[in-house]
Amino acid sequence: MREKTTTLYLGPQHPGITGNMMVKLSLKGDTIVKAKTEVGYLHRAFEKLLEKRNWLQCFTVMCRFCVPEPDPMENIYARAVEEIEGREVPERAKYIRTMVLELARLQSFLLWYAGQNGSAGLYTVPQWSVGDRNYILDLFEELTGGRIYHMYTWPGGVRRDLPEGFESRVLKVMDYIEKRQEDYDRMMFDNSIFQKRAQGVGIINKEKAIEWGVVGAPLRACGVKSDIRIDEPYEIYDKLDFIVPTQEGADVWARALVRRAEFKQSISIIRQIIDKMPKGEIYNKVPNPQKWTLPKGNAYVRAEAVRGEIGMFLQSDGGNKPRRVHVRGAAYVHAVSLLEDVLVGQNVSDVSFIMNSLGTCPPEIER
Amino acid sequence: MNSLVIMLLIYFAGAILVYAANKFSAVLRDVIVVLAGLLPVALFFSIPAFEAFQFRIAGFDLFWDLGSLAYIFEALVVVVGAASLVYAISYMKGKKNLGYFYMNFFLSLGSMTGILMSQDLISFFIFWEIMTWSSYFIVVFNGYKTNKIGLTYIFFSALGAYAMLTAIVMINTQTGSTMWNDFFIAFAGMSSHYQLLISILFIFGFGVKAAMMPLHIWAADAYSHSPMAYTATFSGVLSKMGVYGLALVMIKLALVSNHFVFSQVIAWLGAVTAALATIYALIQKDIRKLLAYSSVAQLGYIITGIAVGTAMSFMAGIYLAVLHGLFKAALFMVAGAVEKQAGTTDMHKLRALIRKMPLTFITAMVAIIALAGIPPLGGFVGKWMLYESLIGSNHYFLVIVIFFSSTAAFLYAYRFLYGIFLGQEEEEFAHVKEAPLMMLIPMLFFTVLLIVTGTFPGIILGPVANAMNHGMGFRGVQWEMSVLTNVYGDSIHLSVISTIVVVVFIVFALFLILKGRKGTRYVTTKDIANSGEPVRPEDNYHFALDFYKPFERAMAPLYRFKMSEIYGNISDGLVSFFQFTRRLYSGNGQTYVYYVLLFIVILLVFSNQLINR
Amino acid sequence: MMGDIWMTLLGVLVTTLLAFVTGMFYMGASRKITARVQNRVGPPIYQNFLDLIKLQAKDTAIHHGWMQLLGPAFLMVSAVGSLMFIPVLNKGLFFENFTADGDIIFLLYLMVFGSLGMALGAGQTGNPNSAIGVTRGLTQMVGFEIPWVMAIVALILQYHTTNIAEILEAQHRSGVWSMFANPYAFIAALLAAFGMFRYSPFDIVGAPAELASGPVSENGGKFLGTMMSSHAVFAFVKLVLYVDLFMGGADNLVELVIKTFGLYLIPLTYGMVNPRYRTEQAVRYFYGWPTLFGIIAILYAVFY
Amino acid sequence: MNDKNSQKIVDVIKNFARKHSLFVLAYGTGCGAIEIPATMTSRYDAERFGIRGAATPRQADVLLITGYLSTKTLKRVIRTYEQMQDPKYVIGFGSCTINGGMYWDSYNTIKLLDMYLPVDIYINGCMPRPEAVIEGFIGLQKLIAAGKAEGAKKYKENLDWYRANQKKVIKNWVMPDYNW
Amino acid sequence: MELHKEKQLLETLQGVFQLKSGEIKRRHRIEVEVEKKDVVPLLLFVKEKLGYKHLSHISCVDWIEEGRFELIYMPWSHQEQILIMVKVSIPRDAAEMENIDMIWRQANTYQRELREMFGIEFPGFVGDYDFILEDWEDIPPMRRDFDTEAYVKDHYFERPGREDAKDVRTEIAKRSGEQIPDFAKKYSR
Repeated sequence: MREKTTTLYLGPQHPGITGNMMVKLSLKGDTIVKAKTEVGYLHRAFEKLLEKRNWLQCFTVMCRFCVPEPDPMENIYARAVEEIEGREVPERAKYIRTMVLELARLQSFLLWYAGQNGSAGLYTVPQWSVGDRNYILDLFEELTGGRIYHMYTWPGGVRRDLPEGFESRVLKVMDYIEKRQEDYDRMMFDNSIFQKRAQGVGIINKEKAIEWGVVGAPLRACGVKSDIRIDEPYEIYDKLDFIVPTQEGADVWARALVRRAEFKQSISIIRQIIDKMPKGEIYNKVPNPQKWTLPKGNAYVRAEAVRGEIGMFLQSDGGNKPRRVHVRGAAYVHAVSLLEDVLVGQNVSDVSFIMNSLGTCPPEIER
Repeated sequence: MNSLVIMLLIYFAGAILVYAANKFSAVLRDVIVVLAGLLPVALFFSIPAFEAFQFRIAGFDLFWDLGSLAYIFEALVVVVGAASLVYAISYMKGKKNLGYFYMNFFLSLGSMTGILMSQDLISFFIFWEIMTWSSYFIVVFNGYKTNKIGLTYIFFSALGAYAMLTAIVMINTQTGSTMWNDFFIAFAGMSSHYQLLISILFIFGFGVKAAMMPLHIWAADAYSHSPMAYTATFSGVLSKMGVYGLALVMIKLALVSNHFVFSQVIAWLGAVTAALATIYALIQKDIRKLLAYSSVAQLGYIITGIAVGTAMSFMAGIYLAVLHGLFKAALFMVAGAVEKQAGTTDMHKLRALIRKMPLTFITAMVAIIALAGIPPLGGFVGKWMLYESLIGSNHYFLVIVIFFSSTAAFLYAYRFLYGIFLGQEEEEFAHVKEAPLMMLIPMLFFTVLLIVTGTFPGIILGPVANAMNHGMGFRGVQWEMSVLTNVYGDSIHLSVISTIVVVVFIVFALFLILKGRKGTRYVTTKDIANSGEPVRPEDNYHFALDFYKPFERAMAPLYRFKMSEIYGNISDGLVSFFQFTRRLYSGNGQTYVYYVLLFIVILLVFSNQLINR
Repeated sequence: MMGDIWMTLLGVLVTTLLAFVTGMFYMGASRKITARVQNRVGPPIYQNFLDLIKLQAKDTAIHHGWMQLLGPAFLMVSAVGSLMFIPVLNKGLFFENFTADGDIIFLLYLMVFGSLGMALGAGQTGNPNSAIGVTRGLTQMVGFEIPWVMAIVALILQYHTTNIAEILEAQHRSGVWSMFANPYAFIAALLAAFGMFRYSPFDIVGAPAELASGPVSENGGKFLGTMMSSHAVFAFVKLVLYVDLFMGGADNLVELVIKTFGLYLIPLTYGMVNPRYRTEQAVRYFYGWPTLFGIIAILYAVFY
Repeated sequence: MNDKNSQKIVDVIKNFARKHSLFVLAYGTGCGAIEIPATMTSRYDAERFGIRGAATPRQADVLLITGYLSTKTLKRVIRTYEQMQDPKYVIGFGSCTINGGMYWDSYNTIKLLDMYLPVDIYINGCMPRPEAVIEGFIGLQKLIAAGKAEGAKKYKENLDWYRANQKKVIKNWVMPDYNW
Repeated sequence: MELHKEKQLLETLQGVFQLKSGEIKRRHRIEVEVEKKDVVPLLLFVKEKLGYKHLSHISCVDWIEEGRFELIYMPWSHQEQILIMVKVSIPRDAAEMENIDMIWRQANTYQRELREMFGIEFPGFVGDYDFILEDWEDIPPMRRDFDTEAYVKDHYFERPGREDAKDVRTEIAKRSGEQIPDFAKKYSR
């Protein structure tokens, strides 16, 4: 009869968990002495399925890798294929792709507002932000036909041109969201209780962040200026003018501030894109999908999603199907080993809060 | 023959007989234990009035008579004593040296009776010493591990006794008499220095037994390490001897009315005792320790009630003292039953005995409800009177402190019930059975008693009021069977409250039981909503470690006292009272001496200027 | 004599029904108002009744032992019991019930009765979420009870009575509501009420994202339903108590509804715009300003 | 009074309440979970139909299977479903619950949800829009009002069949018995 | 485009290690192939000496025809902004690779996945065996010789397709008595 710590399962069926995963907490009081994450509840064996699909069929699967933010996945697949094949992308397509990526970032930020506040018990912000997110999804729907899964960015360009007057509608939504940002500021960032909850919680300092390979906002929140869009510019990011916000706090609050600043940057980026959007073709025609083969070779392509760096390793063996597709999700490190480390010593009340601030997203971990 | 003497004789004869009988037969011993335990009860309640008994021995006049206040405590002694003895038969079964144990048990019961009936200081002191030593022998009954605890206990008791002896000698030199009454009368005429010194010495002596704030160090360990059958009496009754003495000193010497600040200090000490002991109680992991700290806290209320000294607060104090005797005896019996049946009293290990020991649970629940002061049980009556009297006598900040500790008491009350009886069921305790009948009877007896006294507190309040009107110097103290009235003239009818509570409870309980009876099913605690995960055998779903961690974090400054006390040096102790108390656990006798001296100095400093107002 | 008993019974039933219906509508209204703040239409105002019927109409109910089975009954005792001792309207305008015994300190304790019983029920489920929720709830209680008691002590000192009906009378006699006569007590009590109503930021007991609804996580069907109705009654009890103590009671039901609902909106709207505290932060909050106001209230009552 | 008629009236009231008060278990089993926030929040506001979230299975009425179920999740879903209390409903959400959808050849996801759990209503699409979700709920409400949503009863009656199917997929079956 | 940073790095690596091959793929990317024994020294070298602190990815390709697994380690430098793809081939039977858990903490997760999905053992590596799959009894599923379709046929049910080839939209409309608007008709088959 030895003294046992209490086991508390957070997830898979739990209102506080992000997606479908599980964190097994060992508690002493309500302090966590050990945390163990378990993933795999969402394993669909995409990478296996892709070995059986041809290059165009693969494209439809890509968006399903990560549900909250599918477009970067499509984008990196398209770019990986282009890199192996050496296919050129028209300039206008690049602009549209960048715009789609940034719109996806915006909607993902809004979803993150919802998660971060929902886990802290401020239920008004989720209601607002998920509601506002619908405006961006409307734009997607108009552009691509789908709200969540777009299947829009394909190798060689994009699937459709912008509808008429789309730019003005995008700008309108941008104006609206920028206006709403003030509301979120009042509700969330100026709220002393939110600050009290977020400050000093879930600290990942600079040394630890680099050691564990943290990416995205958590890395920037501890003062490392790292952003794939700047470090390794893709699409037209090198032609755009934006900054990479950083903070020094390294806690949940710093991450929130970083994301807030990035949110503003995204709006400005979209405005710049619409300003500079050239005319022209939107795709280079791909061959008959059944006969479409790629030369033997590999590519590793990365992009910056809201949760951080995502990457795709694509290996072609010269046939009409990929030999191997391997996706590196942004949360791959955050949600498994890092989370186990960060949660130790924290309070039960902060688990969901920290998970949201790290941007854990199980579907891209287990694929 | 005088019935008082008979009672005394029964106890002392029981002590000898049981020791002798133990040599021959266990059955005979048990029979004697039960007889000698129950006879005084019959005797006590069958005799309407006790005559005084006076004799002269070795040049001292000894005068025995049961005062009206002592009557209440004597009732507690015989009832709780008898119940504990009956309980002990089952509880102590299979232990060694039982004759020795029972002998000391009877000796302490007899000595308590003696204390209560002593009207002279000599026999009072002698009985006091017998009580101290007999209880000490039981404290160290459980083997050498308890030696240090016993040492602390006997050290404090001895200091208290010497203080008392000094006071008695001083009284004798001043008045030339050894009678309490002569002392009470002569006290008013003494010089204020003597008044002060004698009061302090007496309060010191009684405060040790009543586990008053700075003198409570021994209590938690001693209560928790003596056999539970005795602790029921030890914490329930023996500590009340200190309360009895304090009541005599505070009220009879008119300390309250004459030395306002002095009584304030004691009242605040009581309140601080209550608050600190409560917050220490709720971080304990051993149920005996929890109950021990809880006893200290409850004694804090009682001391406050007595020290404030208005009619109502005094009544509340004595009422709480009696009730504490009842429910704490019941709770220690529960702890004993759990220890006996489950083999441990560690709340980190115990779990979910409710289905195994339902009757024990009911006892525990009723006693805990009484302890927490939740209507309709008796604790509420005492708490209510205490609050009303404190507010009525303008002790509004005292009432906040008391209320804080009483609210925090819910925490350890719940901890106690949860820690033993609730939570996740475990294979380890599958074999546990309900406590044996002989243990259940006293427990259920207290359960019934607590329920009755909750609705009809007059059973206790009557004698208390009687004592206050006759002998304690209060005038016109009113009481009613089940109506409480405060100083503002507002009253509450306890019978109405009890009726409403019971009726509403029964209505909804029936509703819950009967509605959809077919679809209502019991499932084991292994079938919990575990976030969708199947319950795995290797995991532990019982929440026990650091139960009140959030509370500890919120109250970190208060707990920090304790932490700094461990590492603090002696100079810190001089600065802070609380920091200093921690040193006492060091087991270093010298520290204790410093400490006791310091306490006296502080009391002197506090009271000297004020007493001469 | 017989008539008296029937009258009493009628009073009990009518009062309970009034409290229940009002409480349910308040809860419905709170959902509706929350929805409006959140840019939604929200459920109909009678939605809670449907929820309740649905819960009571559940075919199966699973429990882990009789303590859990009876847990909601304890809650009901606390809710309905306290209701009996609180004057709903001013003297003589409504059933008296047992307001003659409506002692405020007694009520303080009776109101705890249910939580403790419920906590025992939650404890028996063996669900760690429940146990952690209970510890949080009790810890928070130690927080908010202090300013609340301070406010009450201030009132008692001011009006020299502990009877709620008497306090109500005294307010009428002086013609000043005690929220104006002793504003500090009112503020302290109001801040304590945030904790008592358990809206955000003090909804730490059942915090869904943290504890999956905490103590009630094993309760469904009739247990949850009974709890829900007891919450409705209890919300009414607390509101009426506040109105009686601080706002001079009410002369008719309309006034009562206006006052209580106005009061109800304060914690509700505060909760809508605030995330929840951690447990220790909540306790520290109560020991900050609310307690300071409580001390001022007592001193004010003494020296006034 | 005619007992049968009164029973009928009670049933109508019961079904009316059940229909308008659906507590959906917060369990995002698959990618469809992303549209649940949208359905619940301000634009689509499912709460106006009495649909709201429930934190634990004991409190919930509706188990929303939001998309594909991996075998690992299926075990938890079955556990969760069995902990829910009658009457309970299952909504299969998305094409992948109907026939496997785009995961038809995945070794880790089940293809036909109704072989493992009694599905009351399916919502198709990949993924279904919030409007479709709400329509699915309304369809469920219609079924409940008509007294036809008896998945739980079906499950109880054919428990052996369901168990056999479930055990075919879930190798390590250690779970408490289901008896209500 | 200037690629001198990449060139310089490649030269450095060639100077220190025996590379089987090394090429600059494009800006920010160089690819080197080394022997198995050189992998850990190389990774340690680039991390400690050259500042490649961030391990972006570890991937594996199953070249079943050649009987080898190809592991690709991809460290990235925040300063240099170059990602090195370090390729190494290991035999497919009794696949075993050195553990680099202690070089990069996050390699832990990757190695758990590789062990589970490809059956590559990492001696000295501590980590739970079950990562994504639960109670998996077949061969590691990401190996090329694992036939997912056969597995599915074996383990899961299949809903038979419809034979009639009727249009779903019109059928539903017919069932619920709903009118299909004209503009929608052209999308129906």
